Amino acid sequence: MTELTLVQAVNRGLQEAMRADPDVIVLGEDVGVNGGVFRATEGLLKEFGADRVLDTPLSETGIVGSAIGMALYGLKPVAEIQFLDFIYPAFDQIVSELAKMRYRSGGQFPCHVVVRAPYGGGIKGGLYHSQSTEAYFCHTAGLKVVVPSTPADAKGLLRTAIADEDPVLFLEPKRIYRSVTGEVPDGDHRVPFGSARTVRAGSDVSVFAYGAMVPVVTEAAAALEAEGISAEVIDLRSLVPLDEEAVLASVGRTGRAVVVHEAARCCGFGAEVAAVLAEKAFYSLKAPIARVTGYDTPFPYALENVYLPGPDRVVAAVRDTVRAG
Amino acid sequence: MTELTLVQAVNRGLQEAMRADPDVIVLGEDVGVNGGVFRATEGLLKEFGADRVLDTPLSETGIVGSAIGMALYGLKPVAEIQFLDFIYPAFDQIVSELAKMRYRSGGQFPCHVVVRAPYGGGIKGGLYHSQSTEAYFCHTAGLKVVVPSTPADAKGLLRTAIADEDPVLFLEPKRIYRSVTGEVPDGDHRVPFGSARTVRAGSDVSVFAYGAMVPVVTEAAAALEAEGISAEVIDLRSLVPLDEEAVLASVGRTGRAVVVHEAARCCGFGAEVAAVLAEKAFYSLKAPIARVTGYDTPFPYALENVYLPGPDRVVAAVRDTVRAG
Amino acid sequence: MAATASRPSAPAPSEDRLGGARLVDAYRAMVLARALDERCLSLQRQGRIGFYAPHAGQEAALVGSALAVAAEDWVFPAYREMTVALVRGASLQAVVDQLFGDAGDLAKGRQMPNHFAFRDQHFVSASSPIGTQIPQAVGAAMAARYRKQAITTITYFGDGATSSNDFHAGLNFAGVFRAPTIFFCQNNEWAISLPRERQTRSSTLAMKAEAYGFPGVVVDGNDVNAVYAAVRAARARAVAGDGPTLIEAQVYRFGPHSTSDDPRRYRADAQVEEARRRDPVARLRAELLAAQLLDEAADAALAEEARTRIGEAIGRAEATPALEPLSIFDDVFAQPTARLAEQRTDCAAHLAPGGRSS
Amino acid sequence: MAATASRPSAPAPSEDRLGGARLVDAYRAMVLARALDERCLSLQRQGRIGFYAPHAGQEAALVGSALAVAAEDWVFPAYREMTVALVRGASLQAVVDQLFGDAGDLAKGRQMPNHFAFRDQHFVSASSPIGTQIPQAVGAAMAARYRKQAITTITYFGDGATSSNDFHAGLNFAGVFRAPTIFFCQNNEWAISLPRERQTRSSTLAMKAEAYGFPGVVVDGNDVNAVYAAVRAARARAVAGDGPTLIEAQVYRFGPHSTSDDPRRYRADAQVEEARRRDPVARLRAELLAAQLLDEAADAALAEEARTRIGEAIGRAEATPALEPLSIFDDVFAQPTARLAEQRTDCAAHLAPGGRSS
Ligand SMILES: Cc1ncc(C[n+]2csc(CCOP(=O)(O)OP(=O)(O)O)c2C)c(N)n1
Ligand SMILES: Cc1ncc(C[n+]2csc(CCOP(=O)(O)OP(=O)(O)O)c2C)c(N)n1
Ligand SMILES: [Mg+2]
Ligand SMILES: [Mg+2]
Repeated sequence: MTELTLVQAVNRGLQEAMRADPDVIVLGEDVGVNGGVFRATEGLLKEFGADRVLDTPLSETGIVGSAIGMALYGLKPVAEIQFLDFIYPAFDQIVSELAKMRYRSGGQFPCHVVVRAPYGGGIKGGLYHSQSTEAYFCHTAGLKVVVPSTPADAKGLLRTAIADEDPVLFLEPKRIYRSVTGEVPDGDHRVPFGSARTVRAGSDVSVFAYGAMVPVVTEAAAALEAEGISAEVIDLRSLVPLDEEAVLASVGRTGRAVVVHEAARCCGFGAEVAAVLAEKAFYSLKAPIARVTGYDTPFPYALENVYLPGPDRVVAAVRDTVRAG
Repeated sequence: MTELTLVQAVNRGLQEAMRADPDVIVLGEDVGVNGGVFRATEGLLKEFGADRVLDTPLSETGIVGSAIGMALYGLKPVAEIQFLDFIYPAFDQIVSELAKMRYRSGGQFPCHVVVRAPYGGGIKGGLYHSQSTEAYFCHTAGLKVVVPSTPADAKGLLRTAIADEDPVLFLEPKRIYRSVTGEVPDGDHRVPFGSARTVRAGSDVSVFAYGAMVPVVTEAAAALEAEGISAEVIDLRSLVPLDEEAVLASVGRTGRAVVVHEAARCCGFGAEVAAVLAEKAFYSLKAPIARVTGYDTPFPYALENVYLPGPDRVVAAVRDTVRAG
Repeated sequence: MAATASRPSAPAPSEDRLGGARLVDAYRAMVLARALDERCLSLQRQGRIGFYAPHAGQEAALVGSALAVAAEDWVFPAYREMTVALVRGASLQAVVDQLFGDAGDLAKGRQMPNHFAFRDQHFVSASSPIGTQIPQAVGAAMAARYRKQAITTITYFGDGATSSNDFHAGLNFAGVFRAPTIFFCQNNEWAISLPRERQTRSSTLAMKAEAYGFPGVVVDGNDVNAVYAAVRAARARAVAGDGPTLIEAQVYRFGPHSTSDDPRRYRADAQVEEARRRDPVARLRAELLAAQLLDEAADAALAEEARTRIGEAIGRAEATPALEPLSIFDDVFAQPTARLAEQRTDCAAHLAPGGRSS
Repeated sequence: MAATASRPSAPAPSEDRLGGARLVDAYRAMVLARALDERCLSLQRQGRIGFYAPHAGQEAALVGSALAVAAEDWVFPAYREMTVALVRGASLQAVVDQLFGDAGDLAKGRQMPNHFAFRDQHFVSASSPIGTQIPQAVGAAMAARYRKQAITTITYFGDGATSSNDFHAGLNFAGVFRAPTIFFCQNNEWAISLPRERQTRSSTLAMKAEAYGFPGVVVDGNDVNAVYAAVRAARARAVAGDGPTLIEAQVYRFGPHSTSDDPRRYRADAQVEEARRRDPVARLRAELLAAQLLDEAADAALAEEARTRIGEAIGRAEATPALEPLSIFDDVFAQPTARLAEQRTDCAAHLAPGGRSS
């Protein structure tokens, strides 16, 4: 066990994966000499050299497009997109190519690329350094999407992602890159995809979250406990594949559900969770399903704290849900 | 009134808008000399000339990027994307620029572009000529998204889109471009955004659909009537803004809901409808909310009929829903 | 063409011209390509296949380039390169099964006709979005170099694709990383209805390479040996570590863009007639006859052989069973997720006689 | 700089050199730019503004280009062009309010510092994604021509942006449609940590224009008059209907990429020192002193004037109230949808003292 910040855990995960397998290659903007604008790739160039840590030109199309070619040839590229907000120039390569390569070739051309991207608000980044558009990727068949909220999961999910046979979008909650610290198992620690994590057990309501919303929800749950409401907090951490079993089991016990994310509400991942529950947990439900999310506006700068769900909004939604039925 | 096919109604809408306003400009691949690969822009070059009907190079980035510039300058560009499947090279321009221009400038730079795109399956188009990825755009704050299912709505929504002050994604169900014919009001016929259309009234269950799924659902409703199930069919037609009032009112009456779309299920627009209902119509609901959708696989070629929701799948889901409670 | 039997013999590393038997091999491949093309157009008209994108007029570019690269090299094609796959040893049967989307299709009927994938031939799965294969070819080339394998990748695309994002990204990466990649642009003068001169204002497409710091060459795409030599030279440069080359093969698309297209809407017949006077198949035929590498009888036999093989393959394809409906759930991921397994079960219930709920 | 008062006088149409009072005007703008830049860096260090991207080293390129275009022309900037907005008459107060994101910000605090939008100055809202403004500038130019208005658009971007999709699309469209656009590339040698020579292998960035069929020119970006002349010439070409021009202004970024960046990680101080010897502000100062258009006293007065104006603007910004929280719901659409109205109400309840549910 080593105590690490979340971004250090990402760095450690990359380093260990590169040590374990010479096919693992890192590429992206400013990942080499500069060690990444958030320092997630710090030290990698020095240890592994310029053949394995590639500072690329300013083109996400080129980063993901060339990573796909590397993966087809048999390497295991890990591409960094500097901010999730800048992934759109690569959207065609991700949606049309990466996600569909195995399928369209009838399994002849698996294409395993890990795309890492810091995402989310809370760093005063405004419209273009704050987005949480994970739903675009969750809606894209053929991609896996995971989001750690702790250092241990950051390393464990990243090692799993790099070892996986399918394309993975690995989203890093940059707001808690350094504010969250935790014990990380040494060695080949892996967290399986498709398994949610119970952050705290509770009996009155299930609150689902991921990434930087997990600490927010946890704080809310503590406040709620003080007023006698027992909230179960589930960190989904793997959006695709989703741990439906855990989601349904939790609501089966509590009968109430609140879903929390930073992303805009309309067609966000919270809609998917609510829809799954409205179909499969209908008879357990005692109250309407609430969504606490970013609003359906672009992400603002000066007033980001108005936009972002905070513990207060979670508390209010949980209270309403518990009072409702 | 004139009897037109859906694609003719689009053509008519473009022609009338261009006649009415010299600021309306059409641009895209093969829209001029060739009249569009589906003939939606047939005759426009001849009537309005090469200054207003622009055959562009093969770059969706360029098409939408230059259309944004035109709109900022005060024109009303209508950009055609040949297939929705090919919109991704323009995704950055749409998501980062078009959707956010008004917002980020504090209202100083409104940016009104209509992006037209044929979408959907059923024409043996395989992975890249069949997609329904409307959810990506519905999740993007700042965009309006509409989908006609009749010739009258095609013209009426298109005229509204071109007259609107905001960016609009106008999706055309190409599968029924020619198979659906109907009376279209002459002159300046407009269908307001944010208003759903009741295709048929019913009392047992509300079935929500849009685009090429509307005829599928209507066929299913007829079959269900024969077995004594009264299905209300609602054509959402405007996804953003959504006519929540109509959706809630219908389920308020029927107590049951089935949502149908071609797109993949996970985070599709059906999830949003289900989530709205699970929050706001909870106490009316008598049965689980069903989603009848494309599967969470890429769109296949040879077996597209297995993938696409047909009347049989709608009938089965409605039956289950009605029997459930 | 059986998997290996009729594959033209591999070029000697130093060879920079096709002659003798190898030139006849090239011609045979071109005759097959032309015959298959014609046959496919009529199969589509008869409703026996759903779509087709013809390559008539581009045979010398296709065959010349395909013969110039090695079996270890990787191909990143667009959608007019079935002939490249055949030259590399893909079976004619597999090609035809793809067009039919039947159970013999190696890609399980997932894609429209013309979008081939042949793992054994390093012929990467084609897709419809224009240009996306270009940076992928660069990445594969970088990967090969990383593995110290002295191969190249070759990527095919059209004049229209030079406007794509991926062209720009791919060529720029190739220049910066000196990737051993051959960019093979078939400039057939049209991108559906847009003529080359309205696609871009550069004087040639080849000169665009200069913007990325490496050479671009224009070659007469109707001359199989000119194409062959240009690709050989580019390959030699690439494996020597001298980086990428852009080749613009000037050809002409004789037929429609695809079976969904009516070229009379945008181009004059006279232009087509004029281009047909430079028909690459007729040209090579004349050369071979003049060089006495072929006579009329041998030529007729080649044509007959092509027709027969094609007819047999189509016959077999039409006798091949349809794909298993539930196969649409395979290959989304290496292992199906719980959700896909559930959807598969649900789908199976619908497909069962009588459907799910009855 | 007040909205119009200190705006340098408009150039005579034929003028292709700044001299006399106009050159002093240019210098004044550059002095203001440098002083503002230094002040912003310290504001950020003190936590009074959240972020800043400096432009020191690029003042001659900014001012020279801004003076060379007309008030009717449209500007499509990146994020280092506050000085262009000021030269065009945007008020210093509005610029500073944007940096503070206060209620005086014309863009309502929606964006990070440096992402300006000034409708009255035809200064289009900047954004962070690199390159996206480029095809937009082309479209606006096409629109102006359609309206028969003899204006141009000018778009600013960096060396890194030449790798973007939008650069390729924008320049290609401009070439094909002969758009009256000036592509003004400030090659400051670095894209964060990537040096120019690893961004692309072309010998210059200007030469990339040839791939799109129009001229590209390299200009010494430390020489305000060289920049001015190049932009004047490009503008003349554009309004004459001769199409676009790419200008590569060679400059150097003296400071960090932004306040989030530590350039010592990737470049040697010696390189910066060497570049500083070509400081455009010092250079123009020396020229003006030599030409006796300026003396030490006047120079000191200019510097003092800049400091005073900046100090006053910051003082006012710090006294300006914060934005109204519910303003985040404005400007998503021209009219709020029912859903946004509902979310606004919900948000208002949360913001009310005590919060919604208590
Ligand atoms: C991104 C994208 N946009 C549009 C299309 C529709 N489309 C298919 S082929 C084609 C023209 C391609 O021209 P070119 O690259 O010259 O290749 P050719 O067909 O001539 O071989 C177009 C516009 C597409 N497939 N992909
Ligand atoms: C599409 C995109 N990718 C990545 C980034 C992150 N980023 C911000 S500035 C920058 C470098 C830009 O370099 P250049 O174009 O030379 O402009 P300069 O900053 O030197 O003025 C990068 C990579 C971005 N803003 N947009
Ligand atoms: Mg072509
Ligand atoms: Mg730069």
